[in-house]
Amino acid sequence: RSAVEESGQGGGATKPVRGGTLVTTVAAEPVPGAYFTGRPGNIFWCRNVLETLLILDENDKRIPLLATEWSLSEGNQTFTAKLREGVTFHSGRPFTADDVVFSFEREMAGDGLASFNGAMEGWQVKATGEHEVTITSPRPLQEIVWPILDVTPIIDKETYQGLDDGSKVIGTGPFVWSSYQAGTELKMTRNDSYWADGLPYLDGVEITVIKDSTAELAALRSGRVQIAGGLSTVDTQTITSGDSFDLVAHHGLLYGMGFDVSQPPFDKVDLRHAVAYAIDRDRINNQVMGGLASSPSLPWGEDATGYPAELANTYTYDPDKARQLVQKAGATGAQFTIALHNQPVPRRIYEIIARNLSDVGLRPSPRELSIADFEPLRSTGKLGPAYLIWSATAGLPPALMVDALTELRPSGNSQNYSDEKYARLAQALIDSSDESTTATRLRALSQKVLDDAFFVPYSITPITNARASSVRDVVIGRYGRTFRTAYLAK
Amino acid sequence: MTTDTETTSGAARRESGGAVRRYLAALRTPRGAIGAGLLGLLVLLAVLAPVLFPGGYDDQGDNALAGASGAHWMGTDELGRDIVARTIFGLRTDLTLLLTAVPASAVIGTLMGLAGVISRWLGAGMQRLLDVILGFPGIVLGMSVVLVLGTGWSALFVSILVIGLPLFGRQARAGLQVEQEREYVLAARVLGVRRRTVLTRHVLPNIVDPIVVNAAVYMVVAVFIEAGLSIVGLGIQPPIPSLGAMLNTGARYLEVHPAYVMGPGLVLLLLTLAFTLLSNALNKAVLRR
Amino acid sequence: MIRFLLRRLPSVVFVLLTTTVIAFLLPRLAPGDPAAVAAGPEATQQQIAAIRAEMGLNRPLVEQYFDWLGGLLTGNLGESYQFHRPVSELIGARLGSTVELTVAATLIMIVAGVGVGVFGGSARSRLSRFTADATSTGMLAMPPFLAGLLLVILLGVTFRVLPISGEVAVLDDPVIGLQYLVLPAVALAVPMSGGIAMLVQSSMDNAWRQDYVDLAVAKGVGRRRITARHVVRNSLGPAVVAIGIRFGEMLAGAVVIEMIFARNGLGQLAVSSVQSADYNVVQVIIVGAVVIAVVVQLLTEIAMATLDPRVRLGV
Amino acid sequence: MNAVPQTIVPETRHDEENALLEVRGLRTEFRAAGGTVCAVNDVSLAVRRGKVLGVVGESGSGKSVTARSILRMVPEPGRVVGGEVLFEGRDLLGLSEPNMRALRGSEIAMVFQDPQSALNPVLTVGYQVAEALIVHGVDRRTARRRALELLQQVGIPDAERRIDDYPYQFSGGMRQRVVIAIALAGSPSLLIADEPTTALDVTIQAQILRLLGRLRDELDIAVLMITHDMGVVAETCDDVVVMYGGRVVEQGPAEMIFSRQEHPYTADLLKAMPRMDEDGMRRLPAIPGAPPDPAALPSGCAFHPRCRLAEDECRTTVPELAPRGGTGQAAACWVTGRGAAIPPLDRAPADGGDRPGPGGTSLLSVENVRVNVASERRSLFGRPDPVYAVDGVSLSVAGGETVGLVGESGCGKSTLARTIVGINRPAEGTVRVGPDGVDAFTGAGTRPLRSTVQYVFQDPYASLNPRRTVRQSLGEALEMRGVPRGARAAEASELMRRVGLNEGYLDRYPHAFSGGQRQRIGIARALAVQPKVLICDEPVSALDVSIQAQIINLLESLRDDLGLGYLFIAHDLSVVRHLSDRVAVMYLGKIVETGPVDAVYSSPQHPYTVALMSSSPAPDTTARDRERIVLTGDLPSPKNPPSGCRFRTRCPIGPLTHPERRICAEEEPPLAETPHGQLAACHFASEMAVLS
Ligand SMILES: Nc1ncnc2c1ncn2[C@@H]1O[C@H](COP(=O)(O)OP(=O)(O)OP(=O)(O)O)[C@@H](O)[C@H]1O
Ligand SMILES: Nc1ncnc2c1ncn2[C@@H]1O[C@H](COP(=O)(O)OP(=O)(O)OP(=O)(O)O)[C@@H](O)[C@H]1O
Ligand SMILES: [Mg+2]
Ligand SMILES: [Mg+2]
Repeated sequence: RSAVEESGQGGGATKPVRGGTLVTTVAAEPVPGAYFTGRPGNIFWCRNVLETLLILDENDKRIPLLATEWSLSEGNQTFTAKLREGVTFHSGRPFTADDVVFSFEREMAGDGLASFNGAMEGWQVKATGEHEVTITSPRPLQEIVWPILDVTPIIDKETYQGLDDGSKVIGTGPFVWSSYQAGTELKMTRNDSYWADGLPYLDGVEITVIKDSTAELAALRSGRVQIAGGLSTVDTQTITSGDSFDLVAHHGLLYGMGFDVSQPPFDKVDLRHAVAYAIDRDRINNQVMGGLASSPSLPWGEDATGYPAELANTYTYDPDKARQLVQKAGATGAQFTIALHNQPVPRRIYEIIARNLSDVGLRPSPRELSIADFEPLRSTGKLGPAYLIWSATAGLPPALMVDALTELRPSGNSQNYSDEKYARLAQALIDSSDESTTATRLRALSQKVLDDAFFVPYSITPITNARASSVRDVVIGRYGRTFRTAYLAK
Repeated sequence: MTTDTETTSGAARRESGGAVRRYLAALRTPRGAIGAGLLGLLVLLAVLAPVLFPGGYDDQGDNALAGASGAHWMGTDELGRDIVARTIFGLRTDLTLLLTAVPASAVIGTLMGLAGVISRWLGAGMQRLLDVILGFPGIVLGMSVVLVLGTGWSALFVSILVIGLPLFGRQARAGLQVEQEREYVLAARVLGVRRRTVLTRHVLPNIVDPIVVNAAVYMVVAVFIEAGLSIVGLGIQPPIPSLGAMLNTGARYLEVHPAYVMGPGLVLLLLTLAFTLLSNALNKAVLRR
Repeated sequence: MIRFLLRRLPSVVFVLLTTTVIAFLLPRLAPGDPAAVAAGPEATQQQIAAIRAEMGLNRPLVEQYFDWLGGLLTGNLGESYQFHRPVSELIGARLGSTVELTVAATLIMIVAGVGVGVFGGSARSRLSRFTADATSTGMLAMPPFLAGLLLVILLGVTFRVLPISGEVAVLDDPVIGLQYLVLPAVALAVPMSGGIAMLVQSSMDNAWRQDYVDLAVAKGVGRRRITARHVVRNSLGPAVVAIGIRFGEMLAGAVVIEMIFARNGLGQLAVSSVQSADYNVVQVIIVGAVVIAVVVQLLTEIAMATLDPRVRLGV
Repeated sequence: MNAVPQTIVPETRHDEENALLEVRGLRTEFRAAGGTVCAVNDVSLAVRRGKVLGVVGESGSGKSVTARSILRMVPEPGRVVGGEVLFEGRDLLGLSEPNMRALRGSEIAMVFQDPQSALNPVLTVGYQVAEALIVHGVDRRTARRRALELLQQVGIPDAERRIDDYPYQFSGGMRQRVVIAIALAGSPSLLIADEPTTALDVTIQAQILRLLGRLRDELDIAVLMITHDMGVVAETCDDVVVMYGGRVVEQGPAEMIFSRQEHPYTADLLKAMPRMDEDGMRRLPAIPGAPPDPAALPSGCAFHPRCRLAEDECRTTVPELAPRGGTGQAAACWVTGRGAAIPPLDRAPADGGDRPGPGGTSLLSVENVRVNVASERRSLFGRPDPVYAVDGVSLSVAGGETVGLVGESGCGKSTLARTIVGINRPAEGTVRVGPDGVDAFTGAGTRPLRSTVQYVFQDPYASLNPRRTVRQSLGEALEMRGVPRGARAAEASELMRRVGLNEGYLDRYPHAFSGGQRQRIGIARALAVQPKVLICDEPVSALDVSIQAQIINLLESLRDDLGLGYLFIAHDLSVVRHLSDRVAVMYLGKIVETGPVDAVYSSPQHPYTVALMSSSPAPDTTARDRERIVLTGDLPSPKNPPSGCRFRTRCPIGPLTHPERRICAEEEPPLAETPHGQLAACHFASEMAVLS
């Protein structure tokens, strides 16, 4: 026998077919403990085991799952949802409104690495019937409730502690967590008592961790796996240029640069502006992001309510202007470190930015940190003069982002930036309860962000995956695919 | 009284006096000549890199991952930089690293090996310490260093330095033990020459040869260490190129752009080959007289 | 033999103890705060403080060390910060892969290294000696990762005959598993075999000059038999030592090879643990690597003793 | 060089039909980058059935290469380029390699010089003996049985048990026996023995020579015995071939050669050897110069630069090996070929007549010194037991006096010497130096020790730093004496002259000198600090006989000129006799007999001394049949010396032959005065007078 041939694959058909195991690969390992937030390694399992009330697909369409219908009332400060009946957890226990209340309470308490708990402050979540829950909030909910529901899977109160290390992962999803080797491998099998009749089609889903992009590519090509997450953009483009693989782009990552504004040299706003002009966003897009990214000056997604499109291109590549601003700030020849993750993409971005900055008379040097070292420093504002981040918050409602993205928080941010007017503008945006107010307030806030330039975004890039064309009907959510309706075409 | 007519036996003629002459003899063997020639060429390239490539190693362009062309003999990398230029600058980085860290390792290792001269306990302690270092597989030690120092030049330097210590330390100690028992050393002691003088005058010069040979051998290992750590992403920091770091990135474009790996890979191979040949030749010429 | 082992015991114990001390101190020497690392990126100061207390980082260093050492000895290796899983489980899951790789590579190394070496050491024609020389020099100069990349390009991309990424446990499915193993094992074995070959060849050259070879010739022994009985037998000692020493390098090489061939072995675990400052895992891997290296060294010496009676009887 | 005349084996060969092996016109060359070395040049010789042919010559004269050429075992890059090797009428040089291989070991066997390295360390001795049979088609079981017989035959005690031992478990003498057993395995008719005893002690040498003699008698094997020792030749050989510079210069029956030499080289060589039965009142007649480098042989007769009879013809034309006097003797010399006799060499008396007698005061005295040589490393089980290589030795040396120290290898001579100069530390006892008897191992004693006592090493190749010129080496010594930098050049030249070297050589490195010259430099370095006593540790044992005589003469004249005292260590009894005033015989760390040289040599009182003397071969065929005491066994290890008298395990008059003499095992004999004036440590000392 030959291992090369054995893993070969067949051609296409269109009708859903039952059976088969979908094999996926990710570059980052699954982190079961991060159930209330996104992790690159969780995309292929999280939404298949742990279901949410509803899921937002790549076009932000709300697809009902455990909730069947919902409504907003009382100046958008109350949210009511009817829950699906006849749903059971993998343990066999029936699903009720109490489970929803429990899940939200854990999230607000900060479990599961919850990242939106700041925005949920003051929320009251109550079971208003066996299969109905009501959320009341001191602030309007119309902007932020959807992504929060999307990030909040319903967990089993009896076993949720097993989530931390993946020893017991119980949800209501179409697949059952069956075998797990931390950091290398995860297998899921079909949930035979799934609430939707006939679903899922697949017998199982396997996830292998392959850290090296080239190796992932080889695995795809050899047919050993059908979907790969975490391929470099170039590799994705290479493989999807043939006809048996599709490029799937969805949601996005926000890339930007933060500055410690409390210290020289970046205590001078001119210098921050200079940097904003110095960065060659197009080069980053072409050479790192495979040309798929947009290069905004603002952190928000373009489809945010009331997006101030006219401000989006405030900063464009203008080295001359940047040089003048550097001189104006008296910072020519200034030396500083730029902290970054020790990962391939941030490294490459750093190389471009460092080159751009030295072209305008600055002298940056890299400070590479592991994610584990980087993040604690980021949350305490100790990353040094400048740093590069990437964040999965791209495309979230601005009202949510000003809390969820550390760099944009009015207080306790990573740049040691504190400005009364900014805090006021941010709070106003959060408190806005209708679209037109949101639009004016977002413009004002955007102007302030651009003026103070304490955080300079330079790229919003869709997340790209390569997928064998035989894999059909995958629902793509921000925090994970669900393979409930997916099947392998023969 | 009679005077010997002057004759020398064959065996006597083979051992010889001038150290430099013996090293040069190594270069006259085919291996030595090829190795030295190759190394000379590589060093020359590295030294002349700024002249040959005035654009430097970070001359970014729009034309990323382009194939070979007149302007870029091996094409460009993912940021549109000339691969040949980066390879040569990478070679420069590697050579700088090797030519500082390996000698440092040799000197410190030798001193550790000779510590027994000061006190027996110190010498034994040093040997145990070297045993411990020897127990660490190379890259594992390198990773430990990275844990403490973070990635970058200094971690590579320290890794290469530390990993080499046992090689030189043990060699020096073995040499010391042999040399101390040599009759000419005993003769000097009988004459009443001070210990320190005996050491520097009679013992050390005779230990140097195997140390030099080992240093040449270790150069190859050091290249492996640099490249190994770089490949797993714990090497030198961007944008400075090193051969290993280029292999690390180049391996991501193995399919679209094989020349990206081939260029630095070839230079790396030439580098290790040069040192391998050279150490072989030195070994034959200097140690096996 | 027992006396021989007893004699080696003190230095082995010393090396291992010192290694544990170094491994223990690593996270404390590193710039980051182990508690902050353990707590994860989003932790608050209070959470970190709580974790510090929980991890016992407030207690005296010596006490912490002995606790940790006690844990190591009783098999309680701690928990990974990264995966929130017992380290022993993480290592257990990956051990098989690395063992497969290193065992296969060692076999290849012994066969290729000793083979080329014996070929070169017994060859008489200039051409065969040159071939042996060139082969071993070339192999010696070829770094494992480069060999790996070249093999990937050649056999995995250009001529697709062998799989280049991933693995199937040999015990589960020998036929397929071996195919996955071939390329990484070869890549890993190449430079090591070069070294072994050179050593064998030069010690054979040396053995050929010994008086006992002359005596054997004078006895009327044929060249083949001299090679087999006298020369090779006397040259394997250094080779065995070299194989033992290179086993440590083998572990190191496995780190890189696993990366290139996407094998989920201990090397991968080591790299990702270093990258994410997962100290508990790194510490155990360091101690484990040193233990293995030391044990192999001892085994080597035992093998030496069986090959050479002088060592065996402690002369 | 002139055309070499095609020398043929001399016509008048007796028993021509009897020749087992006949070598004719053999030439062997080594081709190297630096040119061609003709190591064996037109050599002809014949070995008669059942007889022993001795091939003698100094180092580099081509003896080994001749032997190897016969068996076609010349090492690379050597080639036999001419001549014939006729073995039982077949020309071996024309045989195919398989035929040659079949012949090696079965018809012609070889014994090598160094028993340490001639045996494969990783194979058992039994296997190595049996292999010699297996390769000639004997099955394993029979081979092993035969191997056991052979080991017994060559005198390995307890052979059944030791057959599966490894070579390192055997002493040197035992190993040489094993090598001989291997050689005998195929029942060869010719045995080539290349210096079979050179690496061994005289006592062991005597054992081996006796064994070879017995085997020849019992098995009727012919032997080609290579040696550089005229004494061995005289004692064992029937015929002799003398080689010089790759050529045969003289050959003939042993008795003829020893009674009348036809070549000046042979004659002078014999005279240059000190003899045990002659005192040292006169200088040795040394042959000037050194043996030639085969890469640059002098033209004509290779010996002419050193020959006192040399004429013009000798310098240009190579003399033919021509028969002399119809007795089977032949020589290659123009001068004697014309019938001229070799003028007797008058032994020059010591400069200025009788030398001044030893000065009375002792300059060096060793009192009851014990030296522990056990390694000092602690193991897990504490310190190792002490090993006393020197165990309670006392002796003293006065100015102008030479004290000879003899004993077998490993008896502790070097250890004692090294202790005296402070390289080793004594565990007990004191060493006093200078006229005032300062204790050398106190802080105050270091200086007097250094300036009083100096050391001359055994190995002239190892005792000079190869990286330092002669001037540097001497300068270091002069610096130690405190000679100011400016005066050192003159002093160094003076030292060079003193030891008979050209002062122009000062800036050369040691590799440019021959062994004898290096030894002179070593002596010069020792003299540089103007010591009162020189400790010479076998200073001549690594040198050729002709050079040895030069160095001995040099030492003698230095002693007489400078009033030096010597502690002269040697294992060659005749050299000691020649030089010494007093002699001490050492056995296993103890002195067993000591006294004035005449007394000890004329009437040795300790059985060990007697055995040593009778084991030493004398270069005289008339002494061949003298009564000889050959010791059995080997020197015991100093790790656990025998109780009582240490010599009892080998003593010819001890418990071995007289089981009733239990005192030997129970009580250590003290050094007691004997009627002849020396001290001896033997319970039955008086008995030896009868034996000797
Ligand atoms: N392997 C070799 N390569 C080159 N020359 C050699 C080699 N072996 C011997 N010779 C030359 O042949 C000469 C004679 O050597 P040979 O070993 O026969 O001397 P010998 O008489 O046995 O001396 P010794 O008493 O030292 O053993 C040497 O001086 C040397 O120049
Ligand atoms: N450093 C040492 N360690 C262990 N044993 C030693 C050491 N030095 C000497 N000996 C032992 O002491 C004994 C005496 O050795 P020494 O060299 O003094 O003998 P020697 O009489 O000079 O012999 P030779 O004639 O061979 O030079 C030997 O048995 C030797 O093995
Ligand atoms: Mg010889
Ligand atoms: Mg000695």
